[in-house]
Amino acid sequence: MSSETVSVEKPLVQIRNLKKYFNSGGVPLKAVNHLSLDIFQGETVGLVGESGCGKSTAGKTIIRLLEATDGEVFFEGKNIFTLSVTEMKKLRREVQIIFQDPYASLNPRMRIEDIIAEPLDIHGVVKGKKRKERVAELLKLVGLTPEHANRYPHEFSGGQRQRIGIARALALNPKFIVCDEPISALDVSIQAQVVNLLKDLQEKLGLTYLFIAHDLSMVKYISERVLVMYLGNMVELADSDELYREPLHPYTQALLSAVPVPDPSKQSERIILEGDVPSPMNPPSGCVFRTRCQHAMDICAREIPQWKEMKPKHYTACHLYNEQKN
Amino acid sequence: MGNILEVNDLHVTFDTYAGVVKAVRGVSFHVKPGEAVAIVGESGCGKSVTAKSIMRLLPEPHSKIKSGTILLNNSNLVDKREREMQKIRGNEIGMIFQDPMTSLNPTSKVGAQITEGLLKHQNISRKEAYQTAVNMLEMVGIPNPEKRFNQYPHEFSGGMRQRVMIAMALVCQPKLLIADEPTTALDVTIQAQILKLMKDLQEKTNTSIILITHDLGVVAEMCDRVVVMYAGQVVESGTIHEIFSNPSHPYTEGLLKSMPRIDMSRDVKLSPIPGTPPDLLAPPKGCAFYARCDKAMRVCKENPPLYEKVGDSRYAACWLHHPLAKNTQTTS
Amino acid sequence: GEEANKPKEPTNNTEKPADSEEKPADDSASTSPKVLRLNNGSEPGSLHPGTAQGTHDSWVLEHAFEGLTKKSPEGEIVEGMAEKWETSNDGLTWTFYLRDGVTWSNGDSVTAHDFEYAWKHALNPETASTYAYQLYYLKGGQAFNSAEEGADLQALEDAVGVKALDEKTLEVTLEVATPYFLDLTSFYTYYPVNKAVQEANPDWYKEADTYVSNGAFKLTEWKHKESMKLEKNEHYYDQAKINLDEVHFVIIDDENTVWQMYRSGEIDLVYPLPQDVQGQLLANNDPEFNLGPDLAIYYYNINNDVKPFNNPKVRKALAMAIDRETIVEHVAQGGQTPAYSVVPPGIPDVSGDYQENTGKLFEANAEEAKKLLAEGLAEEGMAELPPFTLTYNTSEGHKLIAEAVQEMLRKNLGVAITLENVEFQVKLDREKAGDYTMSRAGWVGDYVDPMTFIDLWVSDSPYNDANWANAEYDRLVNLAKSSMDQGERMQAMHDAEKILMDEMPIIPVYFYTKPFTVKPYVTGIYTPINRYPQFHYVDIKN
Amino acid sequence: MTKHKLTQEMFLPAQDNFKEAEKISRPSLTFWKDTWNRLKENKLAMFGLLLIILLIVMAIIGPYLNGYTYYEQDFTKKNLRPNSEHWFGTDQSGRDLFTRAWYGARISLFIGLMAALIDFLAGVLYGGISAVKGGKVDNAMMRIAEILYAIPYLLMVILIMIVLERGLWPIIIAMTITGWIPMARLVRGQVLQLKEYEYVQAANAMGASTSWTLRKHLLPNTMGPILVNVTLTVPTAIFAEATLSFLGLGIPAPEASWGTMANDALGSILIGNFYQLFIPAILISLTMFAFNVFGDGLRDALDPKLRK
Amino acid sequence: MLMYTIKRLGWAVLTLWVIITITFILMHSIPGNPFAQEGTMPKAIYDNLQSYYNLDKPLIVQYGLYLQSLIQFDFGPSLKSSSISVNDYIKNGFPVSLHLGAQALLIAITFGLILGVMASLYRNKLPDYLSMILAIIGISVPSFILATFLMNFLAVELQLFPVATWKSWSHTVLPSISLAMMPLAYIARLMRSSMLEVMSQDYIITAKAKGLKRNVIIIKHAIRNAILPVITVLGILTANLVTGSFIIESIFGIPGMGEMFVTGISNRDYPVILGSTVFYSAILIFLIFLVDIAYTWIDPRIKVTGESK
Ligand SMILES: Nc1ncnc2c1ncn2[C@@H]1O[C@H](COP(=O)(O)OP(=O)(O)OP(=O)(O)O)[C@@H](O)[C@H]1O
Ligand SMILES: Nc1ncnc2c1ncn2[C@@H]1O[C@H](COP(=O)(O)OP(=O)(O)OP(=O)(O)O)[C@@H](O)[C@H]1O
Ligand SMILES: [Mg+2]
Ligand SMILES: [Mg+2]
Repeated sequence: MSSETVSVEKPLVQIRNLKKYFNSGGVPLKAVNHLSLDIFQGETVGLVGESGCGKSTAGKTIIRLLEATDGEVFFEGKNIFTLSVTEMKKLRREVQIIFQDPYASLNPRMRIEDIIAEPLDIHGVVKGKKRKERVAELLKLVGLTPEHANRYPHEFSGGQRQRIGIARALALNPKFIVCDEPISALDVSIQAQVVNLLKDLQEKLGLTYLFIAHDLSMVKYISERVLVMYLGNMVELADSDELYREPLHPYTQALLSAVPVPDPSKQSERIILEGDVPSPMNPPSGCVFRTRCQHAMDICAREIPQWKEMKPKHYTACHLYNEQKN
Repeated sequence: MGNILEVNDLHVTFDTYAGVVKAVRGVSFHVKPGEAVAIVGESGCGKSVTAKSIMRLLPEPHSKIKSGTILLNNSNLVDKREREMQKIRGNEIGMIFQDPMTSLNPTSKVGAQITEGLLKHQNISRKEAYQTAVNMLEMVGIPNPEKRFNQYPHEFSGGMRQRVMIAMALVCQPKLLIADEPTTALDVTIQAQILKLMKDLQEKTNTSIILITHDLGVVAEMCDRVVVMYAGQVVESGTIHEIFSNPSHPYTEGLLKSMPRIDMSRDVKLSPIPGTPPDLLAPPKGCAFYARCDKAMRVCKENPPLYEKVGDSRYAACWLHHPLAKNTQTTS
Repeated sequence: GEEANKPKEPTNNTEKPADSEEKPADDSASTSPKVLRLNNGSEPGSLHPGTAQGTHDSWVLEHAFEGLTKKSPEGEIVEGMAEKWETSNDGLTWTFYLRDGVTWSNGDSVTAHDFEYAWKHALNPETASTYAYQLYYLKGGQAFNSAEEGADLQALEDAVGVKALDEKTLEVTLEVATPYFLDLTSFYTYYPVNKAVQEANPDWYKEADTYVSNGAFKLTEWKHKESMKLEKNEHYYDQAKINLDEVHFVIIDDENTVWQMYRSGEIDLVYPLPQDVQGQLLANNDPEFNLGPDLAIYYYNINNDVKPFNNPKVRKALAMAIDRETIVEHVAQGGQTPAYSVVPPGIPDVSGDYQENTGKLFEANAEEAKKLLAEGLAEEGMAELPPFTLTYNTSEGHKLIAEAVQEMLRKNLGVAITLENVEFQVKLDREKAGDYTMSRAGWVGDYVDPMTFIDLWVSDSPYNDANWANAEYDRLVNLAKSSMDQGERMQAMHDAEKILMDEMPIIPVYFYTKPFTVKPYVTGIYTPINRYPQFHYVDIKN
Repeated sequence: MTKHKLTQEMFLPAQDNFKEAEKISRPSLTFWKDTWNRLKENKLAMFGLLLIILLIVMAIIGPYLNGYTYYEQDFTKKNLRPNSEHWFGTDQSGRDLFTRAWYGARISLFIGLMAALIDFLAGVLYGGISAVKGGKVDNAMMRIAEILYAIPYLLMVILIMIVLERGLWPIIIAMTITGWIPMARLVRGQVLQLKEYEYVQAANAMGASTSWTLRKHLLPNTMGPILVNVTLTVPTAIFAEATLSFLGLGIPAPEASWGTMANDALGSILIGNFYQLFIPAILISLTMFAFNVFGDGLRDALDPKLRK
Repeated sequence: MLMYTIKRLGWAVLTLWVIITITFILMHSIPGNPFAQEGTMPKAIYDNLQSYYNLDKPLIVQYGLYLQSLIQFDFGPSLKSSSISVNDYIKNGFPVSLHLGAQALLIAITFGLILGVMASLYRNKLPDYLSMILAIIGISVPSFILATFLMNFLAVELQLFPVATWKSWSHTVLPSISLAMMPLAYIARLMRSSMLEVMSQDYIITAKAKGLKRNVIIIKHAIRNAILPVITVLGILTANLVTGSFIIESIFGIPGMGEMFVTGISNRDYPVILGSTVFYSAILIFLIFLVDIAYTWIDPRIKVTGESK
């Protein structure tokens, strides 16, 4: 990757050729087939893509919640896959994740207060009264009331649970947060609150996010850069304005056209993707998207398209553009 | 009346050690045959609880329907016995649950979970059920359905599980489909696919849909009418056009305002509704939105506004529609 | 309860699923076989006369085999396989003449060679027979059995004092004159073995199919650890006196269960009985209850090496502080005889009963005991008896007795003793090692002569766990052993016993009895003193 | 709804509404206090607790209540049924069963509780660590447990008896030496299941150590089976003590324990003296009842989803 | 899976070897010897016995000899009974113990599950209390007392069943019940506890939403999720039950192999001790392996087969 273009900033997270395969019943399921990405300090990178294309897996693998099949991830220059247990524990303070599933990631036997304070307890940060105060503060941050602290997860609605997860991730003031669809279960008003909050924190503390979401308008709004994945592979990466203005990859184009517009009178026309999503256990040869691509060509079946910088800081992997350039 | 479903003044409470949570406090709305009604609202305002009440699936015994009626084709579900409800569930009313991770049985194969409803309600063979289920999986966009049929939920991604839930609810082709945030976990292309599927189903079998969602885009695309809830109550209802173009409750207004648009710049801040919703353990006496409303009036604090007709097909619960309010609003 | 007394009418138990065909015959069905049903406490280890050990083996063997002599219902030694015998004057050579026409259950005739073969087989060190020492009376018997590895076994075997002079005549040469040798020849180690059968199939005795015996019954079924079936041996010379057609043994070791089976009519005879039941039956004078004599003593070993128990007065004080009547009446509850000496009743003296002639050699007397203890302690330079431990091998009965003894010592002497129960194996180990102070023991006589008890405490006896030594005692025992004069022998043993009880290296408690119950329709049971109840001549009546 | 008395003035903009953060103060309780509160509401569980306390109190004072000792024999008064003098009757040696029963309670309750506690600690630690660590560690730990469990128990007990002085501790060691293994396997099985839950992953993401994850997430969520097993350990231990006494490891006679009392009385059924067996059996059942209802209550109280 | 099985087999052999070795050392280090009796037997007799059974050889040689014969599946002779070898003990006894154990297990599982499920469904109602009382009795009344009672009342007083021995099916009823009560109660309690957990899960609501009948939900969805703890305990429980219970077999006079474990040790019958240990260990190891397999089968999320984490 062209690191010379961004020589000013040092990347906080460097992902190199990350792979994660699941072994279930012989054939490996290539959830993340290839991922290389630099995430810079203070930046938000959006990660979008088909559901099941490996976004959550990528997010979890990057912070070593799942053991990678191959590849490396550097955090502040340290390869986190080789860290010892104690070093890892230190790292966990800096790196957090907001889980996609708000309920399953909350222990049903713990009170909200204990859930949110858990990272504080684990790292022994604050105790006693301070702890309570911090929890109250966090609850307010995510739009819940301190009164909620004594309840149990099952007493909350889906969105409320999601906010608890967010509060927990923020508790330690981490440097880097993988946000796995943190706002999809929230109503728009709370979404706005949370997004504003994330942005504020970013400004104040220089937080860095990997923001996984389906809501493209939100992704655009919050991210500097957006990475599009399809079937475990990267298909396009660009500054978000750029990406939305001029999507290069046919999949990105289809994705953008499918965004529903919250205005009953203005319904857009869509690129409806034909065919089925291929199975990650048996991905198509060549370009993985070719089976559903309007522009598919012969070469797409034969060769895996190269990941190339088409425009400044705008990368994609598509034969369409190779052809054009040649 | 011709309403397939009519909910009148529904009250639902939860007994907790902390006290009684009044999750739903007098909800009324109706659904006509073939109609798609959206329920939107603050998270935690009681949408899911309302939906579960209709299915009579509230966690017994510590929650109960305090009062109100739920009429499905004019027969009151609140009075039905468990055995009668079993015939209705899955068959006449299908439901998609909000949390796909915990709503699927982790130890049962996905295929089996889809077919068992079929086998129960329809008089078909195992083989046919299998075929239908595989078709259904394909329809909700799950690749390789024959193989996936025999996998367990944990081997699916979040979105795929959601699709399994959808397939499960749709497979019996219910008269009324309650979809509790069915597409939140899905990417837009699949979402479009699912919405299309639901629409097709609606057209083909005249199914009615109650769609609970936060995505106003989806509402705009799918639904005919919108019910807006806040703190366990309905604050406004009307057709989508009316609501989107001219919300008549400050909460709805705030909701629309806090949405990002795809064409919005990143530097502009979103404008959420300030404050937090009330705790339903002790809901406020007056208007529940009072503490967050930028148009609040003194009357709002102590007096609950009435849910009244404010337009052709529109109802709202807000003191602003009171004749006396017109004066002050213009003056201020 | 009274249920125990009410004889169950077995035939009207229509509900009872099993064994209905095995019910004792009544008048109308006099043709049905006569069956005796009883229990053998555990699986016989070996039903081979040479390797059998213990009562569970012997009960079956005694009915399936017959030695040169046998015990009559009156308890006398009578002719068995031998119709007559002669003794040399020095008592060392015995000649036995077999009956005519005695045969094995397979039809072979029983010969003197079978006896010679059997005895030598048991003595052969390679057979590793546990009871071979019963044959040590034979000349050269011990030498053969103790042969070191590499010794000339054939030569040693040939030197053993048993020889078949011909088919019918067996000549036996003894090491020393043994007055009670005749009694021994009725013991199972002296039974014959069918030489031909054994040589053809050394495993003949392991299963019923190949089993060959010469007694009143033959083994026809053996389900290991489950049951055994004996049938009348039609080749038995005296079969006219045998009324039973079959004997069914079940193999169950839980006494309570066996009693319950008896109550519900599944078996006809119970021995041994549970302790609680014994007491009740005895107290109620139950007609089905029988008290047979036994040849055994219950006693406590005292470690004579431990101070102050090296002092006879201290030991005697303990013995005198124990109230044996209470123990027998309230704890053991089996009609036992309180023991004030060591040789049990039932052994004939020159005239009368040996034990009766002995009489009480000491008294239970708490006052006297206290005095003796004080004296003894003073002699040892001690102020009071330090607390010590009484060890017994685990068993409900031993425990109750030990508890009673503990209380008596506490009340009568004011001594505190601790009870400690251990596994049987551990107890033996500790006794051998001298690692005990007071321990429970028992001894069953091997033959009907006081010597089987008296010689336990000679100073070099391996059974002398008390580690007591007394030269005069040793002399008297030697005298009794070598003398052929019955009067002299008996007197020497009486004298020795008196010394033993004066010195009190062991504390006798009681003489055992053989309490058993048998259904009223079973007649003809007899109980020789050192045998289980014998059912050779049993008849089943309605 | 108050439709009346609406004045124009009421429709003036409210000034203070944003500050109107309604304070519904609820006492903030710690988890255990919360659990205790829930437990308190469960009458049956509290009854169980009361019973446990009562049993313990009786174990302390019971042996002194009617002036007899546990060892004094009186053969003139043997096998008496319960009466005004001997409240629980007498045994076959004429000893007062009331005194013996409560004397036995000391030993039995102590042994039962200790065994339960040790099994609980060892089993939970071993099983929990084995499951959480997984892979090679799990395999090795489980094989070791298998070996320990398969070696004849009696051999180990005999060895313990030889190596150690007599007393209560060897009994407890003998009882727990392999007793914790089923518990460990149970915990392991549960934890294997639970550790795949996302909230455990979440804890990992926060950098939780193994012991933290075990303590905070895995064990609370497997408390149900653990409590069942723990309550089961109590009577098992009480009777195991009686069995051990066959090997000479139990408490020495004439001291009493419920297990040995039941053992001793077994034969008395044959002569119709059921009460001698009933007394220890009822006391053990009562103890079990108390522990079970209390355990159930505790289990329920630990599960916030269940109400009332 | 195949790999895993092979790996576990290797472990099993290793485990067995360690068990044999430790047992061998233990049994020779406790006091007592197989031929001890009240009063010592003459030394010659003792020596003859020792050399007959090779006990006079150095321990390490005895150990080697034992392993050698074990490889040929020969467990050696019994020192206490010359009529049957240890192989015979197992061959005769195991089918009986297996029969009894399996029957007891069947009773325990069937009724345990039913009781546990009922108790959880009717939590704090009559069925719950009834099952709890039954469970408490099952747990606090050990098998030997229960057996004595059943025998006294059902067999002797009411004459409904035979008292003892092992002949017909009716002979198996009382011992099976006596043996089943404890595991039954245990399973019921465990099942109740985990059913309570499961019944409040979301997927149960999902199943209800499909209109399934309650029984179907319980059978298809709840039990499988709740049964894990029961499966866990079944491993050890089954191993113990099918290899026989000394107490029950001796009370009812059943010719099973349960007796081996106890009398082998109290007689210091070394080959019997080792034989019963090897046999029991093999069964235990096998059943624990099955349980581990069952885990992944019951809850596919569980990974025991591979390296996890
Ligand atoms: N089991 C319960 N016990 C106590 N309170 C509950 C329970 N379930 C729900 N509630 C409360 O009821 C209220 C309504 O919840 P509901 O799930 O209906 O919200 P919702 O509108 O579906 O929200 P979301 O959009 O976030 O899913 C919430 O405030 C919640 O805290
Ligand atoms: N534990 C697992 N075992 C086997 N396969 C898995 C596992 N977890 C995920 N997968 C598979 O990996 C692929 C990617 O899953 P992942 O959860 O990363 O998708 P995603 O992009 O986050 O989708 P969504 O937006 O729906 O959450 C899917 O095909 C899924 O079935
Ligand atoms: Mg995901
Ligand atoms: Mg909801």
